[in-house]
Amino acid sequence: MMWLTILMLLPIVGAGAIAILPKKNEKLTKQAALATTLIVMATTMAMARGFERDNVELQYVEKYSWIPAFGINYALGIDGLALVLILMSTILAPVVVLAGWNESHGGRWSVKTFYILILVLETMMIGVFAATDLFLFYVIFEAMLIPVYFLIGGYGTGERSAAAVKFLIYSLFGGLLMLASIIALYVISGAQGGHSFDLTQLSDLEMSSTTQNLLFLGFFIAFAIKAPLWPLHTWLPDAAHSATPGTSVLLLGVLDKVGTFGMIRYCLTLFPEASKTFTPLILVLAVISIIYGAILAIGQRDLKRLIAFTSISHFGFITMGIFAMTSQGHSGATLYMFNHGFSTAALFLVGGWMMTRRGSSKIADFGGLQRITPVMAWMFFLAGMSSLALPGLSSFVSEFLVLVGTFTRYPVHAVIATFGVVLAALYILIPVQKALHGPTTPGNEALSDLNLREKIAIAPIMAIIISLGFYPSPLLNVINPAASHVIAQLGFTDPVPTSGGK
Amino acid sequence: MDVANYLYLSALLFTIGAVGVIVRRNAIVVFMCIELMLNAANLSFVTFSRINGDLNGQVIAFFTMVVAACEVVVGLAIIVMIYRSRRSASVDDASLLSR
Amino acid sequence: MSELAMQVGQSAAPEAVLFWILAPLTLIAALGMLLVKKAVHSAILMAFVMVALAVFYIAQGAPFLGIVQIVVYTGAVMMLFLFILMLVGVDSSDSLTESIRGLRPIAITAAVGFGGLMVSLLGRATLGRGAVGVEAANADGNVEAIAQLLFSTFVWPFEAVSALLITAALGAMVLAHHHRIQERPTQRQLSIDRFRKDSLGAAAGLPAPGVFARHNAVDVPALLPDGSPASASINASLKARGDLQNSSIFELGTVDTSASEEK
Amino acid sequence: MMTSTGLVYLIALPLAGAAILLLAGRRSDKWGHLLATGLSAASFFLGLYQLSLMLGRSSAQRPIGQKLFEWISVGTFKIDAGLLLDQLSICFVLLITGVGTIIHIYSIAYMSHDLDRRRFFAFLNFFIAAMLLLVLGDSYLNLYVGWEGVGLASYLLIGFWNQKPAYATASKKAFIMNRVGDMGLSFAVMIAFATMGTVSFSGIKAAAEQTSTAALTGIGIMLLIAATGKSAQFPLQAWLGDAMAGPTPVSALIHAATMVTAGVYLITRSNFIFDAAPTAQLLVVIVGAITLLFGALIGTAKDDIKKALAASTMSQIGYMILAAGLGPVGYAFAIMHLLTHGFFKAGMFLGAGSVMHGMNDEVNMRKYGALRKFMPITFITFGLGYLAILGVPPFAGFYSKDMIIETAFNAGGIKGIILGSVTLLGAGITAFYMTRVMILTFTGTSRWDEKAHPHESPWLMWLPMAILAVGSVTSGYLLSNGDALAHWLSPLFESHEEHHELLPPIVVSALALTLVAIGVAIAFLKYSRSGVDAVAPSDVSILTTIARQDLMQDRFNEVVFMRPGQVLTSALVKTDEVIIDGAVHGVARSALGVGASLRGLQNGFVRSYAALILIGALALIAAIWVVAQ
Amino acid sequence: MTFITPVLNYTLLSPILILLAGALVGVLIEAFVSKTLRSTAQLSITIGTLVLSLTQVWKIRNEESTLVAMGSVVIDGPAILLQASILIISIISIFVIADTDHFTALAAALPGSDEERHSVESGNQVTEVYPLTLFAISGMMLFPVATDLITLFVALEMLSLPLYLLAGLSRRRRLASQESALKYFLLGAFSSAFFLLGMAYLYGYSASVTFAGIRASVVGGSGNDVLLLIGIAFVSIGLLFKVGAVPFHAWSPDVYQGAPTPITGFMAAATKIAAFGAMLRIYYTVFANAQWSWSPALSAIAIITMLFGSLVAIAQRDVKRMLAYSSIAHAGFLLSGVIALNKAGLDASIFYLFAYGVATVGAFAVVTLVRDSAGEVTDLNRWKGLGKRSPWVATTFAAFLLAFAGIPLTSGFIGKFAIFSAAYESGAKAVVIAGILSSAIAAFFYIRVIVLMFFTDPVQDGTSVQIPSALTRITVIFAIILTIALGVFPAPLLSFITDLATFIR
Repeated sequence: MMWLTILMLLPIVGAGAIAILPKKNEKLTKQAALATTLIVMATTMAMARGFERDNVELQYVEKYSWIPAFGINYALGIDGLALVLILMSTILAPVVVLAGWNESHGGRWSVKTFYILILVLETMMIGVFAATDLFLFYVIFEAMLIPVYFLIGGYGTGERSAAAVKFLIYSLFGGLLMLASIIALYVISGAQGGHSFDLTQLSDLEMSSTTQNLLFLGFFIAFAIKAPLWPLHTWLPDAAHSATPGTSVLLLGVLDKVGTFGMIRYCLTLFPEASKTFTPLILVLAVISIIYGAILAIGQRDLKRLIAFTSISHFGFITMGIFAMTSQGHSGATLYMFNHGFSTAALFLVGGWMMTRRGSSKIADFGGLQRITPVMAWMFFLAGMSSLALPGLSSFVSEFLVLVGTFTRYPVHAVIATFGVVLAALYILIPVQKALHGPTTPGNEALSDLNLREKIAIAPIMAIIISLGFYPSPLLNVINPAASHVIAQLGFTDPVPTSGGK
Repeated sequence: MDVANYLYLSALLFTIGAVGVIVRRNAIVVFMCIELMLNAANLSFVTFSRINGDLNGQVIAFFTMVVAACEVVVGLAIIVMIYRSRRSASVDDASLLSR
Repeated sequence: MSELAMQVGQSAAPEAVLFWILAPLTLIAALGMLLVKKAVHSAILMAFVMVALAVFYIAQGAPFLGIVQIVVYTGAVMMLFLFILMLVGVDSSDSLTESIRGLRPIAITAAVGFGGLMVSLLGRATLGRGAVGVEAANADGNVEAIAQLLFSTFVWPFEAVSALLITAALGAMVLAHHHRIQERPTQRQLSIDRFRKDSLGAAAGLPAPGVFARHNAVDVPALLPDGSPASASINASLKARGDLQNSSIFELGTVDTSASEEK
Repeated sequence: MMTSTGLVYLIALPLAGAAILLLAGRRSDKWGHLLATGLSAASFFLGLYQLSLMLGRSSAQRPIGQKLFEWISVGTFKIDAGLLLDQLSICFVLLITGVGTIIHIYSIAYMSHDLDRRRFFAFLNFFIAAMLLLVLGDSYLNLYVGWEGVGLASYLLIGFWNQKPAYATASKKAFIMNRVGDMGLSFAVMIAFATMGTVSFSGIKAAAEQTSTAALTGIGIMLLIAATGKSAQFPLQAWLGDAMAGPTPVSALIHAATMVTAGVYLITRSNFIFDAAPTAQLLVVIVGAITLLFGALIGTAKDDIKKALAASTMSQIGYMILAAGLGPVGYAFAIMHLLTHGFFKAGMFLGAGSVMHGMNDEVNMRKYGALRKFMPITFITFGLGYLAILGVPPFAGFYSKDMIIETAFNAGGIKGIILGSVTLLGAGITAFYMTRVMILTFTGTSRWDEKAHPHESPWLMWLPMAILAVGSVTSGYLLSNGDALAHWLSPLFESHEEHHELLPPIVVSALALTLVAIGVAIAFLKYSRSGVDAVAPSDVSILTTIARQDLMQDRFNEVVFMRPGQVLTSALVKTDEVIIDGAVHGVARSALGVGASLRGLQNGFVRSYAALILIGALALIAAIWVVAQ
Repeated sequence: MTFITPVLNYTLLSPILILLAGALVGVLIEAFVSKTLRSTAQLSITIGTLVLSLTQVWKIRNEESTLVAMGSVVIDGPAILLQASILIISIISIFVIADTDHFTALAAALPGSDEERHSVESGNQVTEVYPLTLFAISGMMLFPVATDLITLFVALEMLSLPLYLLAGLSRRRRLASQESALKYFLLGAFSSAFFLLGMAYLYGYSASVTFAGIRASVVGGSGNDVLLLIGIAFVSIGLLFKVGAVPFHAWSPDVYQGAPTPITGFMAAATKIAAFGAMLRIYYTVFANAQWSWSPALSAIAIITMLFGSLVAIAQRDVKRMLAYSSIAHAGFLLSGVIALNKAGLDASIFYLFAYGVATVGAFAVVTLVRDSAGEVTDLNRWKGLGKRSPWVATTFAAFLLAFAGIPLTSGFIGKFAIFSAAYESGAKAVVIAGILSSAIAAFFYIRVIVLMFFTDPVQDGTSVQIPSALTRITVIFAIILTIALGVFPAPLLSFITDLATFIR
């Protein structure tokens, strides 16, 4: 059964249906969008049930010739890594739709357009993780930018068009670097037994180390822009600041994961040697990201920008975990991607509700919300706790795995990164104190608490955050084989306990 | 005499024509300079025809004349049109479109 | 190419004489084209260059081309140029001062560089074969040989050129042809119009253009006794085309009465 | 090890309470506090039941475990969600749930006027659950969950009245300083995993022998850092004073009896590491000794009754840490002091709460005075606690503290003498400041505001105080009678060689009592005789000023960490805008600039274009020619 | 001397002959058909001719011959593909040309005169546009299939002369239009003089006027190569001028802006195909063995062209000028296909030409729709908020821009990928890098326009979008569908091209 194709088609069908709905009936449009995303989510879960978790090969493989002239296939398939990310995306989609029920109103265009864009984006989100043909991946990787661009520019706030342009240009630039590398790979594959974009075939190519290094950089920079790694991060705060909360969730929660996903799936697999060569540099950048993102977050006065910078810090952790080349680091990074999706979603959505109600995103404009809107305040607090990786919440597991995994091979990096944990407490508690605690700031007296729809939207996220904190095994069991497979392919084994040199 | 001298002459005439296009402002004179360039090319054709010992070069030169005649018709029509609109045949005055 | 053993002309010393006399003149004429102020002088110099080239063609075994050059180029094309020059104003002259900053030095440098490079490159060229001469090819007569090529080998471009000619004709027509906007009035209608107008002033015929003014062009209106232009004196179609001179500059009041030779 | 299926309920009951109360919201306002108290009590009785089971087993069989599920398993990093109840943890379980339940009861009355009482009880329950997890976890990572959990609970409860900005700040400060300490625990776990491949207590205990001293020292130091954070030890002590912002029952439970003693638990629990890492152990002792004096000195200058008690707590935990740092000889005494301290300090805090309850939440002791008459029960229970902390025989403190002083003297050599002296001195200062508290609060003349109407607290409040007072009186004797606690715990620790005695016990006791007497006497002379101002005098010695400012600890943090941190932050924010983002914009701008200037080529003059073509032709020929050469 | 009866092979020539015949019929219509019927008659004749020619191309698609028209013309796979592309582009261009009043009512009338007003009022139209266009198309068809220098030159002029004329026929802003005609003409003639001189040197070098003869000399070598090198350089100038490569590009912004928009679109798309077609044939067959000499210089030109076009486009404020610079940049991209000099490069170039051509015609067709009372509005500032006023037009235009920018799922991306990978395969890495870099720069200004249309609030200045007539609508819809379809399912066309595109020599 063509699970993945069906999965990708469903949102498109939904978008088509919405397109023919009457423009006047906005409620129906929203309901249709919600229904579509729910169906997609259900289908994903149904698919996930059949996933053989100990099988490290790609599953649900589909392959059809697409552009034979270039050896391009429409090839899909997922391993544990991809499955987890697809699950995350499809769960987040209905949450975003439900949470941002009224986000589409302040936009330049109609409500219909908003949901069509969201659904098209969902298709691409699934596709980008499921693609096993490099060309197909690239196509979706780039095409994804367009709906996001319009979502930011069309429905955002403030300097939305400038932010959208910055986002697009940054991403396109990275994408074009990657294109250069892809072209080179294509040509090299042509010289070694026929043009191909098949991942497994490409990973067997012989390349000189210089070539490999250059091509690796092409890919890596693209991904480092996507998953903003210092110093390529400056688009993110602007984009997140201007986008609607729902868009931000999809942007930071899902799209940026394509960057870290790409690092694993493409950088490591295709260029094992170059990956090793650049690991020291990348780890330094990752550590800088962690600390830098955290410090910058502390220094922000705007809630959305703050959240964006926390994500930069978090992506530093993910990158570090990936390049630590240990199974703990790797699994941790993958789990981190999943968890970060939800904790950021929680922060953005609840933060978004706060901002919509208050009409401002400045932290200073809030104050004393815990008394006025206790539920909302609690949700924000919980989201914040998840962001600072409080043990017992899902992100702790992943963050700790990353740290432990890194420590066994790169203790210094891990130690410095751990300071980010303290900074995390600062960047969460400062806004918590300013926004939720203290006396009620004038203008906030009449804010309303979460309504039922919002509660329903946030509930699954919180449930996931808490339950995975205590019981991450279902995910880890899926992730572990894939992660160890990658590590093993690169020729790494986990460091054995050293007994401290005794 | 060295036949190549014709080639040198041709090249020099061509150069003079090219410079004329650049330095003269009257559109008609500019156009005449282009004609000069074409004629210079024709001289090369005829000379090469002699060097190569076939008449293809002469035929090309003949075609060039025909083509040049057509060009003259079109070109002069355009120049007259411009002149009527602007009361000026200076190519420098036709610089609305720039940057 | 000077090393080439193309000594075809050795036995034909007259050609050398011809060349060395005519070639410098040609170059001077060409240069003159650039330097003279008046366009019409340029045209004359151009005609000279063309004729000189025709002579070179004939000298190099291309009598047909030489004749065509004179007939078609010098005869027809140059006449066309001159005709247009007349239209534009035969006495119009260029100011030779350069108005685009920096262009002249650039042009001269480029020209010297270009010419120098071309000459030096040609000097290095060796063909690796001797100059054959067209005597063999012209054995049956130059015109016949060309005709052979033209109507056999090159028949396709020859036909294609016809498309070019049509294009040229069509183009010239598009740019120059004026449509009749109204129906041509009949003689009878004209007579009726003349007498049934508001006044009988026009009955005797319209005033001729420019008769009272110091200018006799048809595109300048006559001046009425009060010195104002008589618009009726201009042909309506000229007026419609906008080919009308501004008559006010010819008004009596503004005329510079000091007798000065008009150029 | 035996396994049990019941351990989880110890934690699950209070956790369920917290969850129910938080999720049910206002609907549970009416019965929430009762449910919470009930669940806490249930947990206590479950603990008692486990104790009874444990008593029925031979000492080797006593530890029992429960594996709940596989928590994290990646490669060799396998962590089960597992619980361990042994002789050490049962002490804590009973302390936590016992004192916890008592304080629940107390709070019913204490918080009865607070609109958010339900939330308060939810937090309390949550705290109990987290603290139980801390002491029951069978690996460092499980402990870590509880460790941060209690930190969170502490944060929530300190900031319970966070509408006051100062309180909110205090809670934040507590959390962040705790996090710094937690980082130490993270490092310890990481080093342990990297060197030994395991993080469970049993695993590390087994692997410790094969592990180098350096690694163990590293782990030990990191654990010490963790302990200093949670137990408010030097240098991470600064948060405890501010933590008094929380409601008084919280101070009693979390910041006196239980949570702050987690550091002692950690070090005791990690005995197998510290025993093999003398350097780390030495550091533990030093930290304990410094804090002991540090807290005591602060205590002498505080006018806020809760802060004075908090300083005292800090100091007393210093004793415990010091004892724990003395190795196998000291562990039992550390725990014993911990338990007795749990009773008397909690009792005193509740007493302080009772005073505040009667005095319109006034905390300044200079505005008290002569409360003895109005609050007799409070006075008596507080007084019993006072006697206990002073170490007057036969009250609880006498047994536990004297043991520590004695052991300190017996540590051997100069170390022993210094430590012994420090502990003795500490005891003296303790006597001084506690007497000061007593005098200022209960005796002398009244210095209240006119609005104050001091009255005794309701029975729901004094009853818990009474229970604790009983504990303050008896617990020392009970635990030390026949070295009961030491024997109980001894299977867990390496047996220690006979120590040589520097001073016979009786001499130590005598010395201690002498110093206590001196301390009491000075305080009596200074405060009872000469009377007290309602406003703190400002013409005091520089030492007093410094002591009032908590020995400059906040100033130090501000100058060394906060200000530079703020500067760094704003500098980086600027850097990000100007340099990093600026570079990006710069690239864009320069592209625009190049475009605009190249645009100038297109000047509209056809002759220029022709010139361009000619130049291009020249360049092209030249280029082709050059290439061809 | 015996006369050799010429054999023309009319079947293979028929696509061109049909066009010429159609053009002649068009001229006759001008003479004999009444004014009211003329435009209808011309349009139907023109479309009919083009379609007929296209079917003829389709019929002969599998035939190959070097000997057509006495060896003046070659018909092979690339020839078929290029001719078909030109015809398809032409057909959709004709719809826009035919649409409404893009052309002056009377070219001879002075701008602003009574006569002009009269002509406009009387509904006069310059229907000569159709035969002129047909002549231009036939020249374009001939240009890439010519195999001797004479035919090549004649074809060059055949395609150029009508375009010079057409450029000057705009209805509005006639002075600018006339000026563009003058510039185009003067510079075109100037460059064709270079072209002619280059031909002379090639003839001198090889003693042959046919491609085969010159190629034989290049392969075999005759004497030293000076004449060949000059010849290559000068012929390249003529070709590079036509495609608008830097530094021979200067005409294109001015002419693109001044010419009537439908003509600009037609010119930008079809001329590029014709010129690049000829270029491919010449470089791939005639000059192939002298690659060492021209490849570096051509690479340099390609790089400069890409970067220049992209950089200057950023600073433009007029839509048509911006598209002109964009087309310069695209010329640079296409040059990398020429430099590649391999089969993949040929396939890619042909695909790119077609895809780019379709999108270009579409884009210019959209430009014709944005108007105020005085005609087309090309000032970018007045395109603000177009997405609000007419979302479909703006979306379509955005899609074309994205195709130009090479965003995946548009034909532009496939084209870019194909052409760059071919260039990379041949070792022209610098060109590929520059191409990628300039794509990034180019993305900047395409996106800027999208921002203007969608994310900027409209200004109330009377700019509106004309409801597209059925004809323009056909063009735009066809172009957009093809642009997307070639981005998503390029396989059929690609394999068609791959199967067919091989030069015969």
